[in-house]
Amino acid sequence: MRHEVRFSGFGGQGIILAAVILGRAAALYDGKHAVQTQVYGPEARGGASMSAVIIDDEPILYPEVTVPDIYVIMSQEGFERYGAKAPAEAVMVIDSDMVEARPACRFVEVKATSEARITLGKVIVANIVMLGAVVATTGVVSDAAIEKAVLDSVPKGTEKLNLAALRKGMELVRVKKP
Amino acid sequence: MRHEVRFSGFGGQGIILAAVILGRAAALYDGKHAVQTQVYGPEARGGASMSAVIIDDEPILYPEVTVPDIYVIMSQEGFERYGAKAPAEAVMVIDSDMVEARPACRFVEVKATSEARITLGKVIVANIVMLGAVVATTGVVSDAAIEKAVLDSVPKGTEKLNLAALRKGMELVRVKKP
Amino acid sequence: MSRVEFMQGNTACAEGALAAGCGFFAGYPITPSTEVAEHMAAKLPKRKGVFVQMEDEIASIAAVIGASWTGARAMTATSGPGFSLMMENLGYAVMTETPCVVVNIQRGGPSTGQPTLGAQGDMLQCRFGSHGDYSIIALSPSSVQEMFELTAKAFSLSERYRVPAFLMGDEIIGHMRERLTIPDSVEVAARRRLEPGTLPYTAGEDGIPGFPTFGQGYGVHVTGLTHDERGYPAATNPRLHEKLVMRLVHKVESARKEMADYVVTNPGAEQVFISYGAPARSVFQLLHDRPGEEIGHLRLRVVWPFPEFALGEFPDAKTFLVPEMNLGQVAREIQRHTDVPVIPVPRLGGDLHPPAMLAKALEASR
Amino acid sequence: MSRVEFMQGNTACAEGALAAGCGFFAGYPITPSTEVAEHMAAKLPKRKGVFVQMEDEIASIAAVIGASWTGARAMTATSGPGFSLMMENLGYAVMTETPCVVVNIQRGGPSTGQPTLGAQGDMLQCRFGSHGDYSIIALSPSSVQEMFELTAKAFSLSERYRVPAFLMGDEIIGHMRERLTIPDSVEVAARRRLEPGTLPYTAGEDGIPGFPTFGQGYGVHVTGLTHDERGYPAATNPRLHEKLVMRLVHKVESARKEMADYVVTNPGAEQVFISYGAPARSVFQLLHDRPGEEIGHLRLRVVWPFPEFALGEFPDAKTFLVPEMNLGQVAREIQRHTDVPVIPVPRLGGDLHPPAMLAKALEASR
Amino acid sequence: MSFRDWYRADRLPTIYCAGCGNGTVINCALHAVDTLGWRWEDTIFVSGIGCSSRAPGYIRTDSLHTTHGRALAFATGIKLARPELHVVVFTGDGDLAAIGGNHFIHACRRNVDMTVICMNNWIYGMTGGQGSPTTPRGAITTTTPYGSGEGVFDLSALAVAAGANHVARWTSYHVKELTNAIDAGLRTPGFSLIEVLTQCPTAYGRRNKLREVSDTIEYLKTHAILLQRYNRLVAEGKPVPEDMFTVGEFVRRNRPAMGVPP
Amino acid sequence: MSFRDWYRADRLPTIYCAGCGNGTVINCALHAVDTLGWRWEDTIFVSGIGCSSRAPGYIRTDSLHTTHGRALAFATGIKLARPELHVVVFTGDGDLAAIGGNHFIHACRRNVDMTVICMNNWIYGMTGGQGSPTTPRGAITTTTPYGSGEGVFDLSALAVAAGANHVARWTSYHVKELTNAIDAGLRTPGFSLIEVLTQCPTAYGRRNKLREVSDTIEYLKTHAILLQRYNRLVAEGKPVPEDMFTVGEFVRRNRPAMGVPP
Amino acid sequence: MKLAIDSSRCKGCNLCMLVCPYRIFKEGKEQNERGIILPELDRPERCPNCRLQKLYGRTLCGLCQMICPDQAIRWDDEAKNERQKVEVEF
Amino acid sequence: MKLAIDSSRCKGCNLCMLVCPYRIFKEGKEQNERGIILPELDRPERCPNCRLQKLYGRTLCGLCQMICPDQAIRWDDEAKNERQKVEVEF
Ligand SMILES: Cc1ncc(C[n+]2csc(CCOP(=O)(O)OP(=O)(O)O)c2C)c(N)n1
Ligand SMILES: Cc1ncc(C[n+]2csc(CCOP(=O)(O)OP(=O)(O)O)c2C)c(N)n1
Ligand code: SF4
Ligand code: SF4
Ligand code: SF4
Ligand code: SF4
Ligand code: SF4
Ligand code: SF4
Ligand SMILES: [Mg+2]
Ligand SMILES: [Mg+2]
Repeated sequence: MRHEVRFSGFGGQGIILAAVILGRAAALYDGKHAVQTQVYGPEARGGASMSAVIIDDEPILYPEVTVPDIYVIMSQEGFERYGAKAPAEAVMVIDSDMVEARPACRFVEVKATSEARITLGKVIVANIVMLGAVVATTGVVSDAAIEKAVLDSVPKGTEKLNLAALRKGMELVRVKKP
Repeated sequence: MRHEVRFSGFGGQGIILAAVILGRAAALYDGKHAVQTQVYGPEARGGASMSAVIIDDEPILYPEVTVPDIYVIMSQEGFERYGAKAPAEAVMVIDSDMVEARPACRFVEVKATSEARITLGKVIVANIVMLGAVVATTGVVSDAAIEKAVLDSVPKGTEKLNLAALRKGMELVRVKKP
Repeated sequence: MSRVEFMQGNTACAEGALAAGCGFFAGYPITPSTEVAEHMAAKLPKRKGVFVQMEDEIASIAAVIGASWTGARAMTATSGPGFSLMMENLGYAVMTETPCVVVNIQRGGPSTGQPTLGAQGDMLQCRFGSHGDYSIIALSPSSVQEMFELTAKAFSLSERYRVPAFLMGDEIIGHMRERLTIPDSVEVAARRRLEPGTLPYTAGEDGIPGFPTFGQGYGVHVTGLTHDERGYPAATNPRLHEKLVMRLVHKVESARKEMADYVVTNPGAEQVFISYGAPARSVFQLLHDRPGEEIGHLRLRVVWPFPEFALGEFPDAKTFLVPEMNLGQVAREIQRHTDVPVIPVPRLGGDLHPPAMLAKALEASR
Repeated sequence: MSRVEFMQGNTACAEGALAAGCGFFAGYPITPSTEVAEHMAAKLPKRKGVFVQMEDEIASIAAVIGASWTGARAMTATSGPGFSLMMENLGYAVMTETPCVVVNIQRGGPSTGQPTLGAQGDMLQCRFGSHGDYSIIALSPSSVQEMFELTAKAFSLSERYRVPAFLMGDEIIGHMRERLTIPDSVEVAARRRLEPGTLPYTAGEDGIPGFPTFGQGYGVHVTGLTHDERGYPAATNPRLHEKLVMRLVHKVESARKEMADYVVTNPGAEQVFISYGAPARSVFQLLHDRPGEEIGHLRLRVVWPFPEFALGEFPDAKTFLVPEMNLGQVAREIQRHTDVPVIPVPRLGGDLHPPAMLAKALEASR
Repeated sequence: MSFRDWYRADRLPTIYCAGCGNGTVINCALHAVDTLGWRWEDTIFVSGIGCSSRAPGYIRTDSLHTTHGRALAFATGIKLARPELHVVVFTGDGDLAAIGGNHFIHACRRNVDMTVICMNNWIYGMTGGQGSPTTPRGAITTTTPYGSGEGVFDLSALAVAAGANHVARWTSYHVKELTNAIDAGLRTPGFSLIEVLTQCPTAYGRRNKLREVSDTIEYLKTHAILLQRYNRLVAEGKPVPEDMFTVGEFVRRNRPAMGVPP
Repeated sequence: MSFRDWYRADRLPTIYCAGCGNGTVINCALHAVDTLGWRWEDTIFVSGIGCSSRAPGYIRTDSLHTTHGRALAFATGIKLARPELHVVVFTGDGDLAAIGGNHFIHACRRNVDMTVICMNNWIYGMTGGQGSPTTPRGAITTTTPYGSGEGVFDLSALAVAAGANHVARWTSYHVKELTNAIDAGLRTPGFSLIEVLTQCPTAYGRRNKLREVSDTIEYLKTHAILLQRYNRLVAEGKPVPEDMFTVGEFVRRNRPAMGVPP
Repeated sequence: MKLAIDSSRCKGCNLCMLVCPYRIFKEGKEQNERGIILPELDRPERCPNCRLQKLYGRTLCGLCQMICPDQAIRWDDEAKNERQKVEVEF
Repeated sequence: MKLAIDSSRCKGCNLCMLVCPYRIFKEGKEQNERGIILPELDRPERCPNCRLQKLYGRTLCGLCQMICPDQAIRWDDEAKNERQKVEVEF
């Protein structure tokens, strides 16, 4: 089963790191195949940032994202550029602190930024909160895999914080699921 | 009738100028076709210098010299590199001040360098003396043409000297011809 | 009244440029092209033109492009190593649609190779030597007279199509002296000015936008980045890039017929030589020496864009023989366009194909 | 034990070089290749290797060549504009038979074009971009794993044949992350040393002379001028030049079979895709999505020297479809070698051919 | 007219990162050009490639955004072909002094009549933060992960040695002095270099303990020492702190120049 | 061993014109290398393209005759890859300072441990006499038929400004001083430039009233002024004739260098 | 004249804050739709340029405008009848 | 030791003439087969290097050899019994 996950937000939110971690989790710890790509370019500096991960049980042949089925949106502009046209079958995880709009598809709201700032004390882990949320929502990779991937992707000394953020994200979603 | 004239000597003797003047005479004043070529390259500096002129009544198609029928040789090294293999049917005009060897073909000896130095007072016109000699020997261009070509090729103020040199060369040969 | 001279090919090239109204020359000396620059250095200042010797070939072509944007007809001249250095900025000229003429008096390569001997080894380089896809114009003279004429024509084509035009000469023609007739005046197409109110990179049907000369209030932005019709960078829009590159290629390729300039001899022949530049002289000689035989000759004066339809001028052709002073560079292109066997007759080393060599190739191909 | 990573193509390329024993990297940053240099900057110093950022790309390839003469396995990495600047010194590497690996992570051209998007527009440039006639080796990876493997292989081929080897990647593969398995060790051919008593440019049957490493008492003179077997300049001897250039070309072209590296799928097919680099991924997808149909696929991992005999692997071929992220550059080469219709499927703009686009081309060609 | 009228409003905001000094430098340059009364129709901005080199694209005059490092060679062509046009070049430390170093010293030598404004941010900004010829020893960049170990160019000193008629250095903090220096450059016939030390928070600051924009501004403010004062200290044998850099006018002279309008 | 043993006897005589100063400079360089006791097996000569750049081809060591202007970049690769090798570069004014100017200033900046000997004959000799960046104002060359109108590089001053550890200038007349200066360069860790003003009777002298070899030698002899003497004159406010050039050691310092053997 | 920050241009770098001698710019609090926190203006009518630009016919001080790297600071003409409360601080 | 000019290398530039403090080199008269006029030696035994090189074990003066751009000047060992007439000038 091929999943296409699209992450978007603005520069500095760690959109790309989140995507890499997800890809890593799938490819190294879940025995799946994964391709991670991202948008480069000077435009990426100020404005919207985007990265995508394709995860599949079979080898990934065509590596470009066609129709994502999972969206992770962390800014209003990111929503407008990369999320607004999400098809009805998709699922979107939204940082509701940052995004006003809501899509036509199924979506989950996560107050990732404020949770990161207030509960965890570091706004920069909002992306990991989102990652936890998306894994909990979709199960696109296993919990064990994402934990391992987070652990070996974050700077030394920040493992605990990031793990807490990941779990916080999972929890926020699971709480919602009745 | 295609004539191929090969000039050779060492750098500084004006070998190339002589060839250009001959070509000019043919192309501009005798209504013939002419192609002048020369050897380039760092080697040309110290050692032998070579230039060739092809003169024909018809347009010159293939512009490279194949078997010259006229040789103008002004140094021993020039003789060795470019004149030694002259075919029997050729004619060679030799500066006998500079060249020890003699070819198997018909040849005319001209003391061009000493004539230039002693009679004309300027060793640098030895090449023009040779030019006079070759025209007188072969008639490859007309006397009028070569005179005009000399006149418009030499530095201003030296016309007389060069004309004298040209005539001297002609004279030296004509004297020899019985 | 026209003037008659006995002149070197390189000097004739410079004279052709001057006759075509070239007012700016920037260059860097290199054997065997240097005489072009030297003649321009002597002549341009007397005509209120500008000659400047730059610090290298990269700077030379850059200065030429800069000057061209002020409206000047601008040129540089070089040979292999310098030509290689120009590749990046030539791509810039293509992308920005800057008229300019680049003379390459080819010498033996690769690398420093044979600085003083002739070759035609840069024919594919001038076509493909810069990164990315593009098209250019290249002309190859076979005589001193053509050094003059085709240089002037290069200006005409470059100005009209807003694409670099290459005079792909060689040391043999560049260094030989022959009679040259210099006409009183030479007609050269002028670049079309940008209509006020039109966006600077909006092109008409022919794909060629009008030219917004600097200093005339157009306020145009010129960039080597992929740009929209305003000239503004738009380097992440795939379809815009596609459209731009397609237009740049198309404006040249679609004018192949208009630009074509070739000479056909014996169209009924079964064996046909295809030549350009110096080797044409060997073919001339061969045909002259064998008056009885019907041997065809297609001589290209414009090599790029390649006039593939010219092959059709020889409906009975059974073989195309392609003498080149390289390992068969244009022969490769010919092979793409015909089922008739194409036989490269390569000659390396700096001297022309002796006619006997062509005769041998002719026999062998029968 | 081999290591498994989730890695970017560019980083995998650097890892491939390190695995192949690359001890010297000189480069100049340029998008989208910069990560190759950055990874080397981080890794080489820890292995007693040398990383140096030069003042430009001309200097980068020059330093690489210099280092190679001391015996080092040396590499640089760049993209279009920088690649264009390297053309002169690449010719020097060819002429002096200097092993070196040049990575080109292709981006949209011409000129500055699309710095952050992928292309394959430099495939003919790497073959013909320097002046004069010559041959080189070029490899094109289609996955992150191949970025690693083919970089290592590029070293192997370059060392063995003493000719520059190009890793012609593209932004898509260069920037994507995939799983990469790094083996414990990689086998790389070593350059053969010059036998004492042999002249430095005397070549055996394979046309490849032994290598006289600097600093070992060979007292060799290395020049880009045409040279004799002693290595001494001999730039005015036509036949010597001819012989030298023919050897340089021949040693590569005659080893086409030895070097060939391609993957054949469905040899019995009538419709055959030929691909290299990123577009292979689109072809994979198409074939996967249409399991019932017999569609052929020839995937080239070594593009130059072109393995024309590989076309023969598809004896029933009725059309060759060639999807490239350029206007049909390798398609031109294919056209030279076959009477089967060759249909370029060009894609410009930076994104891959969607499989549907290939399907359409397939239908259209039926 | 104000300097703001020289901008292409339809292209703002720029692609520059928040707090990038380039915008400030453009303001100062346009202010100088504007108050001098130059007409935009007669003024050409030229640049190479880099963040700094994007500047001409935001200015409404004719402008040529060329290839990396080559701006001065293109500009030379423009200026020699039409000396009546004013030519101003925007460039960066990488563009001017790494790949473009040769055109730099030769334009100085020829003393071509143009004004070159170099945003020296000690880094390659556009490509994401590699070392440049002005990267300080020890600084961390993506290509000097263990600290830069190469020598550092003094761009102004190079320009003086190479023959430029006018050379000055200021910073993006010193907006008034910078504007005046550019004004002097525009007025001086011949080649003028105005080197501007500029903050690049994204590619340089972030990795070198100057994370906030204000950190670099503070650095520029506190480490600049006026040339005259520096010379006085040296003459008096007094110590000058190692990490200070001189600002001010290094040379203003009248050597023969090329491309000066008749 | 004598310096004569460093030549490839089988390649002599050189292609140089009679009276060309290049041969003298090579003598001095080989003498310095020889007396220092360097082994030819460990010494690499590198050059670009030009008459001067043909020098390595006459020397029996390993040698790399590269592309025009790029010698220093090639040499940098050699030296960084194997610092234990000695690297000496022969170059010309055109090779080093025209097309090669960027590699020149960057090799100085990096202070790569090598010795560069530049035969500055004020002209492009190899290509037949075009102007170079050191061609004096007013001089006639084939590309300046009405007299050169461009500024002139002071190569030594540029090297100092760019960061070289050792810079000296002499002439082909001053064979002893030149040999000593080269010796100092060879000994100094880091980059060393020895600029040698040299006669080119063929391409320069002939057109500039220095027809005889002895004319240029006479010129070099009478117009050289020792740096120390020049400085004294200037300090004393005494006039220095306009057309004199300084010779001597311009700098010898100990900045951090690259490629120094461990 | 009225000092204004163009919210479509400002990137929130706070350089204006660093240079204004009157401390007219204060750190903002609200993120706008582009994720940017604009500085806030503290009694901008204190700015000499607001008060005296018209009078002198040229820009006074102007430091904030000159340093603003995003051309986001401008002075607008005020509606004719708008009152100005000027409090000069020493 | 005996001073000698290698006629296969000398290009006749006369630089040796310019530098020899003993004026041992004189302008030549005869052109050789390559068109070159070699300088002539005037009592070369006066050269200190001829006399004393062996004694000091190193090159003395040597100016001519060092400046000779064509490596044409050398000192040959003399045949054992060859007599030397030394005339030192002051
Ligand atoms: C020939 C070439 N090489 C490399 C590049 C990639 N490149 C673009 S900008 C840049 C560096 C710019 O540095 P600088 O001039 O300091 O500008 P900044 O971005 O710091 O303002 C580089 C290396 C290029 N565009 N062209
Ligand atoms: C890229 C390139 N451009 C130009 C040339 C031609 N060229 C060869 S030598 C030379 C000038 C050499 O001048 P210089 O370094 O002063 O050496 P000299 O001959 O005076 O000793 C030039 C322009 C070349 N070989 N390569
Ligand atoms: S990367 Fe640096 S120089 Fe470039 S826009 Fe950002 S802050 Fe400015
Ligand atoms: S041209 Fe000049 S530099 Fe070259 S060999 Fe002759 S004299 Fe020497
Ligand atoms: S300086 Fe400009 S961009 Fe920065 S915060 Fe102030 S108004 Fe906004
Ligand atoms: S003009 Fe000066 S006083 Fe007024 S707001 Fe700006 S910085 Fe403050
Ligand atoms: S210096 Fe040497 S080459 Fe010149 S004349 Fe004397 S011996 Fe001959
Ligand atoms: S060594 Fe000295 S004294 Fe002896 S011949 Fe030579 S220059 Fe004269
Ligand atoms: Mg910078
Ligand atoms: Mg020189």
